[in-house]
Amino acid sequence: MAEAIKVRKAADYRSETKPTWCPGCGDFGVLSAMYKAFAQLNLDPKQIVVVSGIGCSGRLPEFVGGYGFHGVHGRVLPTAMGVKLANPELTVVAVGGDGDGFAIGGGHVPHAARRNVDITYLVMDNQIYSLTKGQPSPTTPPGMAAVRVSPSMSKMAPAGVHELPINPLAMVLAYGGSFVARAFSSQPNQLVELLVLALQHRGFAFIQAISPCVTFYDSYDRWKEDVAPLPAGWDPSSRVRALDLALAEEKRHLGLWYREERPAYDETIGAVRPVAAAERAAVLERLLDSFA
Amino acid sequence: MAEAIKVRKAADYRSETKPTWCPGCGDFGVLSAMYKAFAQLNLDPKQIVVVSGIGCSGRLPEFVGGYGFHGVHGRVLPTAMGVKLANPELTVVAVGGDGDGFAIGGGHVPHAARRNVDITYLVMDNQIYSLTKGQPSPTTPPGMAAVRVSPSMSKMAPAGVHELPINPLAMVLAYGGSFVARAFSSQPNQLVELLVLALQHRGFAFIQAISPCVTFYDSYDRWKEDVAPLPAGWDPSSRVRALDLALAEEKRHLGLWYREERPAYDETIGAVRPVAAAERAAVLERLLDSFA
Amino acid sequence: MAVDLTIRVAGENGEGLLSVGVVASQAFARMGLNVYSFNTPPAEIKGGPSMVQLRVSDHPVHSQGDALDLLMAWNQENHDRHIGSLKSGGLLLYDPGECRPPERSDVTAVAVPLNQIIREQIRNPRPKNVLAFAVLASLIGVPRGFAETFVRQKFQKRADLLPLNLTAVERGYQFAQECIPAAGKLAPLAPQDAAPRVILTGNQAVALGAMAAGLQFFAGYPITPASEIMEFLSQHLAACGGVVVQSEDEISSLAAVIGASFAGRKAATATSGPGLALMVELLGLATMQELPAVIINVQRGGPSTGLPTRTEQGDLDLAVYGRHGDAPRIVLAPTNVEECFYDTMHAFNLAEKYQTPVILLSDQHLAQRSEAVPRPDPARVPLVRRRTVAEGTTDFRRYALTADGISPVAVPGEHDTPFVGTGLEHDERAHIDYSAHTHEVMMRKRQNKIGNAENERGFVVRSGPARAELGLICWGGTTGPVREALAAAEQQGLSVALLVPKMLWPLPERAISEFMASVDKTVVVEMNLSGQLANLIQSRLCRPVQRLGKYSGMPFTATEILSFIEGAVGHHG
Amino acid sequence: MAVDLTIRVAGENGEGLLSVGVVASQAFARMGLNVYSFNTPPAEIKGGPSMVQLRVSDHPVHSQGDALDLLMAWNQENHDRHIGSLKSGGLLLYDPGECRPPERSDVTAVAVPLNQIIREQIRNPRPKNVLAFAVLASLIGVPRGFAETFVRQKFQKRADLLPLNLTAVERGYQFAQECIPAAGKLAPLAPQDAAPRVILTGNQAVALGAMAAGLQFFAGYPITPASEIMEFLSQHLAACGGVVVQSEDEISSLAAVIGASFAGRKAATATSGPGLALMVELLGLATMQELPAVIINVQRGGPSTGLPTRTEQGDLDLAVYGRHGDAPRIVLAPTNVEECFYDTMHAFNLAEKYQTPVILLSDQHLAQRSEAVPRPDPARVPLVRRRTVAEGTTDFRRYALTADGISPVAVPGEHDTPFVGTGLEHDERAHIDYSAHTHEVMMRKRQNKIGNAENERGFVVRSGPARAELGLICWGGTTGPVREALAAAEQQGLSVALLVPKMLWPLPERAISEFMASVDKTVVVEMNLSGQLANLIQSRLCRPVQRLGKYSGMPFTATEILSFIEGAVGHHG
Ligand SMILES: Cc1ncc(C[n+]2csc(CCOP(=O)(O)OP(=O)(O)O)c2C)c(N)n1
Ligand SMILES: Cc1ncc(C[n+]2csc(CCOP(=O)(O)OP(=O)(O)O)c2C)c(N)n1
Ligand code: SF4
Ligand code: SF4
Ligand SMILES: [Mg+2]
Ligand SMILES: [Mg+2]
Repeated sequence: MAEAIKVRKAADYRSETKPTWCPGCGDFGVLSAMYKAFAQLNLDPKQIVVVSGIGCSGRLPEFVGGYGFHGVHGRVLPTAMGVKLANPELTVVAVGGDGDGFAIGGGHVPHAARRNVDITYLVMDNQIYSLTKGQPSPTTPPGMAAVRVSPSMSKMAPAGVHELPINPLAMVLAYGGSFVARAFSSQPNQLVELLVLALQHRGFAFIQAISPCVTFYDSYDRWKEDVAPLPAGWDPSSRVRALDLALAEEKRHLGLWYREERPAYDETIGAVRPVAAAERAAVLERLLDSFA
Repeated sequence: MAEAIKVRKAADYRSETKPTWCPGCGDFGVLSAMYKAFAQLNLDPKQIVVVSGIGCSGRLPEFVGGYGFHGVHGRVLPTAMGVKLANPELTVVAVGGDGDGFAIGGGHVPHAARRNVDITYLVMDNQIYSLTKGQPSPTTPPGMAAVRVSPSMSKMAPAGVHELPINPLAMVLAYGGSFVARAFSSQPNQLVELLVLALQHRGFAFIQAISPCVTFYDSYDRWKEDVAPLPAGWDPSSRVRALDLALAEEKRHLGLWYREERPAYDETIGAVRPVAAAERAAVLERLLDSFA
Repeated sequence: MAVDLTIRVAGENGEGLLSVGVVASQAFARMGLNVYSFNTPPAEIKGGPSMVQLRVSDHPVHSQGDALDLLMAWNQENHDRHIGSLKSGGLLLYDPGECRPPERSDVTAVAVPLNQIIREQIRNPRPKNVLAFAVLASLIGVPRGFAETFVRQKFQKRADLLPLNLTAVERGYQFAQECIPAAGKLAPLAPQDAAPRVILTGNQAVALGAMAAGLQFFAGYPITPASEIMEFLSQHLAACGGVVVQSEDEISSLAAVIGASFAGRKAATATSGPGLALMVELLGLATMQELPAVIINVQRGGPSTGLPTRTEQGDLDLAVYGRHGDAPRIVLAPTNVEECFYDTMHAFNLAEKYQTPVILLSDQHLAQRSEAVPRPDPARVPLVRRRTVAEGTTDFRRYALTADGISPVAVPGEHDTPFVGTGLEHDERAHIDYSAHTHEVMMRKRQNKIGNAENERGFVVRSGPARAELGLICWGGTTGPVREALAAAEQQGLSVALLVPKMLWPLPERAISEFMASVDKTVVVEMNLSGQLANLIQSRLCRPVQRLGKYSGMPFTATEILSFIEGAVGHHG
Repeated sequence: MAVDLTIRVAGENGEGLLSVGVVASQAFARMGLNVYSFNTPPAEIKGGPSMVQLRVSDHPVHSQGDALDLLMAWNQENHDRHIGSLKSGGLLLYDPGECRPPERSDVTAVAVPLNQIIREQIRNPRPKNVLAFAVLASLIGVPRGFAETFVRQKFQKRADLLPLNLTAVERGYQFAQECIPAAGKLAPLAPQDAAPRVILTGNQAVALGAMAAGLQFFAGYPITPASEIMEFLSQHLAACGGVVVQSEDEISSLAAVIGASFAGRKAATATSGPGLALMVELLGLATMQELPAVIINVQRGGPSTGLPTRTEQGDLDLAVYGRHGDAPRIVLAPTNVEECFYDTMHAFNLAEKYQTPVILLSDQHLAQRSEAVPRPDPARVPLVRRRTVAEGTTDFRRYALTADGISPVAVPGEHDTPFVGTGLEHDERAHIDYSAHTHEVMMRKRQNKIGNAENERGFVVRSGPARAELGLICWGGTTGPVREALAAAEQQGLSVALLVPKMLWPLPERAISEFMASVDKTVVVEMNLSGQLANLIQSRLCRPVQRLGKYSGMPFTATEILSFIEGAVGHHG
């Protein structure tokens, strides 16, 4: 059947639900970048599944006009893996916050990375637990006097946070992630570009999207100072170089840090494929024979 | 009261329970190294708590004549943290297997490392789930034809394991671990040495102890080929160098990979300290005043 | 009759609305009045309609109140949302700059141009909350001098803001006195000469109770509506020699608590349904190793992520039965803010005495509302510490089979009798043992030990006549409105009695059975759909109970329960 | 009377002992005999005393048997452990090289020098299992030709080992015929002309049933005694277009299953108590999002890590009540290996039909023993797939309020009606909604939908007379021995009936209530301490039941139950 190929615009990916985020929240930038990336790739909304956990960031799928799954806190990666292996035709995007991804959900990241599950994982990193009103997260920097901080944070850490923050890029690189990038929600063009690359990447594509929370940890000013592009001529093919930079960087470098081609999980362990009832029946009979 | 200082021998740390491991199991080497390390430091058994999860390796505390805590699968690190913060005078050793530590328990490792909880964490890595009879673990290498492998493994991974194995040293280095080492249960002297250093280290000391399983994944022969000391003159003060080696090593290097001094968690957030009832009462009254 | 006012202020979240409640509650409480206040946070973090409700009375109040005596609406949307709740003859204060003239003719409507006063007379938006407070305070008869003194104390540490806020008090009083017609004035509440009071939320009372009980180690993970417990302890526990860890998830929280308890300390965590669900495996370990641990569970609307900011009593089944294998534990539920303090102390005592996890069930409404309560006295509950091995014991048996099932424990660093605790079945010496005999004996030990806790006194409260037509049973946060309904029903001469079990597991079977024998019909009132306590009672006593459930996310009102009672026994009256 | 032999072989683990059981079971089953075999693995991985027990009969057998007709002891330690279980008049075969001459005079003792034959005649230790099998086969009348054919088939793919094993068969038969006195010969079992049979463990039957039901996605984490399900599927599911993931923990397993189900596939996981405990939060999500999922839980001794290699029925409470908030689901329990196949198929059908998680409760003994069962016929259970949105629907409402509470679902990639599933409360369109009305309506929708499953037919089985003095109720793995005891009691003329609910939630209240009305006294028989099904029944029906519990880690024997029955009704007989 010859069907005219529909060309979709960013607005076509908007759902009927208006975002409930605070005005100025970084997550708006991420959302609109996602609309644009989907439009650039002209994805069919019925083939998109955006999976999320719990957090302000976790509300994102509600605002996207494709399929969405708003699950429980911290389980976005295994859920997304289930979706992808169940139907490898789908474009599966996992999103969530720094708490969702690196605290309660931190145990799932190494395994999604080493399996090379073919999904895009975008973490909206605001360095705080926002939905629960501002407790420190695994990425909260130890010194934070200069920025506006929530009452919860100052209650939780009256003398400041003592833990070394985790280093998401270094971690995912050490896990064997095959696509590692960082973006800033206030630089939407780059985020769109990286999202497009991530969606095209066959395997586990990780994007740390800096996405400040204006209400509980307003760090826009700091970030504007802090970010920088990757060094000129950066070659994203060396894991060792990327790791070295992740450990040593003084500014937070934005861009595609690392990419490699490696078979995706649905290729190595296979994915669900439709099978005729008769075929299944034959397999079963053979198996039963072996127990006779 | 003048009390003669008791000098303890390795045998003094043996419990009344005879190890139940298979003859030849690598865990025996770990156990006897632990006895020796305790003896070298002349630790008082009543001040020792060995915490473990579930697995063949998790049975170790039973065979040590100090306090022991055999908990549930994967929770050894937060449990050990609780013990340590509750009483910072105690020597707390966490032990377990590669499955316990890097699969179900993998989410706790980054946080123990970045907090710098003052415990020694020794993983008996046999690259397999032994207690459950031989399924692949996060450290199982993809190619394994040359070694004797369990029926469970060949059932679970009829065409071999497809996941990239995790890289425990790289991971813990990326997490900000302050003491990172590797040993081999068949080279007990080095293990004793490293254990002594780890026990003396103020902070999170991680030892990957290669400890083959003779029953489900007999890899002794491979390991004998595979291990090598760290390069001559290795300087354990560079995290970047250690990480680079961890990503690139061809042989598995044994020794102290990395060490740094950083305040331990019981120093930064404090530990439980005994407080007189009157002091507590006074605090409470002050607090209640603030609600009047 | 006693004076009893229910007041609601409704506006946009983020306009200082919630602090009107805080300021007013504190002021009224200082006057010796009883105060019960709560608010509904909006779904959004910022903005969205929001309200705070205060009930103020010169006699004790047990619920949030029902039809409003006074509604203050800050804008049209909030006027429209709440006007239906104002009782006929009530007082409506509305901001004429933000609302159209109201339509209800059965209420007294008075325009209070809050924003205009702020704009023109104060010239700073911040003290809008104090202005609103002053208007209300004036209307219910708080002397102006008192209000001023109070505001001075409140802003003690913010000298820069004090003058503005004092002006707000002045303008508020002035406006109320000059512009509100006599018809609008409320029955004035006279200052009372009451015992010293504090204003606490349930979460604060729990945290204070834990400190009073000797809490030394707390680990938790943020979750609505329990986070305030951890936040409070983070600020204050260190002063008592304790430590608070915000851990990476709830599993790790309970693991750390169990570790700290193994090391001999009093340890606790606090969470809500989703977090409790994650703790199920470790709860079994605590039962198996016989380790004290206190788990505070602040229930919210379920299932799943559910309604995080709403209330429900849906986690009783999980608290009692959330374990694989027969792993008994103790479950408590305080019924009001004051009991949150004392019952938390009891929870620690029971945990230590019985060497067991104790789950304390609170709920969102109980946890986040505030009440003026008699100042808690920690000395009322003597502290218990776990039974430890006697000095010089050589033949130490960690799980010695004793008459009461409780075995002395050794503490690392303290006792010279090390042992290895394990979640595998074990014998008296804590040695792993799968034999049928050991398993049977140890299963009974653990079961009987907890069963004995039924004999603890003070965990069942009965009220009403010795014999009654109708017997109500309720638990936890439902108790307040039920008590009020009961009082009203008694005044109507209706024959109703009430039983409140505060220990829900082991179920106080004897007390419940006696109660049921003393009434013609028993109805269990609880905020859930399936009737979780009702099911527990039927399962233990095999006697049918009726159920009155509510599962809307909102607490019962006394009126709802009263009308149920009237329907059930009214036809005789 | 029918022939029915219970045989035990006891030796050191690792000597090929367990394979004696496998070989013998298969051979006997091929003869058309009924076989029921089980073994107790030792606590250690290697070594340690171990045993395998076979019950062989020409009529159906439902339990492992009780007092032994034949004991073969490979060494002294194992002789000593098991000799007490040999019935008076039974046959003891002992290896005289390893055991002292036996002392019991009420049994026939025959020395069978297994190790000597191996050493001197076969000169290779490997075929010790086949040698032992041959001795046993000869004794119970298996024709030698049959045994040889069988061994030939068995070693088809190991031509190198075949001659050795054939020699072992020869020596075994020879020894039995020449050296075992007539007194030692057992009543010979004649080959039967039976329907085709397969020998399966419960775990294998579950895995096969899942495949027959159309399982497409499985994620699991190894745990005793459930791992074999995942291992089996790893080998075979791909051939049916499915995928198996060994995930990093149980939480991730269920999350992946839920994701795959959202994507429209039939998905399942399998675990044991500690794993189920970890899945509690996600189970609530599946209920809230109304997603099909099958969770197989193979119960083991609890609480906590408990007794991983022993059996118990201690997870019923967790299966039914392990959720925060009122989150109903369906719970099934097959009673024998054959039902493991069919009920797993039903579990998938119910999950799809009701869009709900279904927990299937097996137990260690049921899962790991093997039974010769009639070859399963997948066509007996027509497959169900979830109701999906009709072609061309424009006004799609994922949670449409329908009469039966079941709403059509849209599947990503398949339907042009995307929606966002959420664990927060939501309206018909799946939009987040915290309003009281929506919550109430949706709570009832979910509850009533599952409640309707009580009307599913075929999940309650009644046997015995229409009226009886004693009514037994049991579930799951306890059913086999209860059935046997019932048959024996009927033969004694005792008045006993039996009801077996295979659906435990929603509880088949009507059927149970009718059953209880038809008997004078009801006793619930189950392998746990607290009487979990008994409590459920009392909680729903408010009628007292008695309890017969066992919690030793070992399954009931028919004799235990029979003597209970005799005690309960015998005095009339
Ligand atoms: C099991 C469980 N524990 C805790 C919570 C409460 N909770 C909801 S979101 C959240 C953290 C939010 O932080 P983050 O993931 O960084 O998202 P953000 O709101 O900052 O976007 C927490 C702790 C929960 N919903 N479930
Ligand atoms: C929650 C839970 N899931 C699964 C298990 C089963 N289990 C016990 S030990 C183990 C893994 C053992 O592997 P590893 O940690 O490497 O220890 P090893 O036996 O190899 O020393 C598993 C999966 C369990 N006890 N608890
Ligand atoms: S609280 Fe912070 S993260 Fe949440 S919506 Fe508001 S600005 Fe965004
Ligand atoms: S099975 Fe392997 S790991 Fe376990 S005790 Fe035996 S050799 Fe050691
Ligand atoms: Mg965040
Ligand atoms: Mg291992």
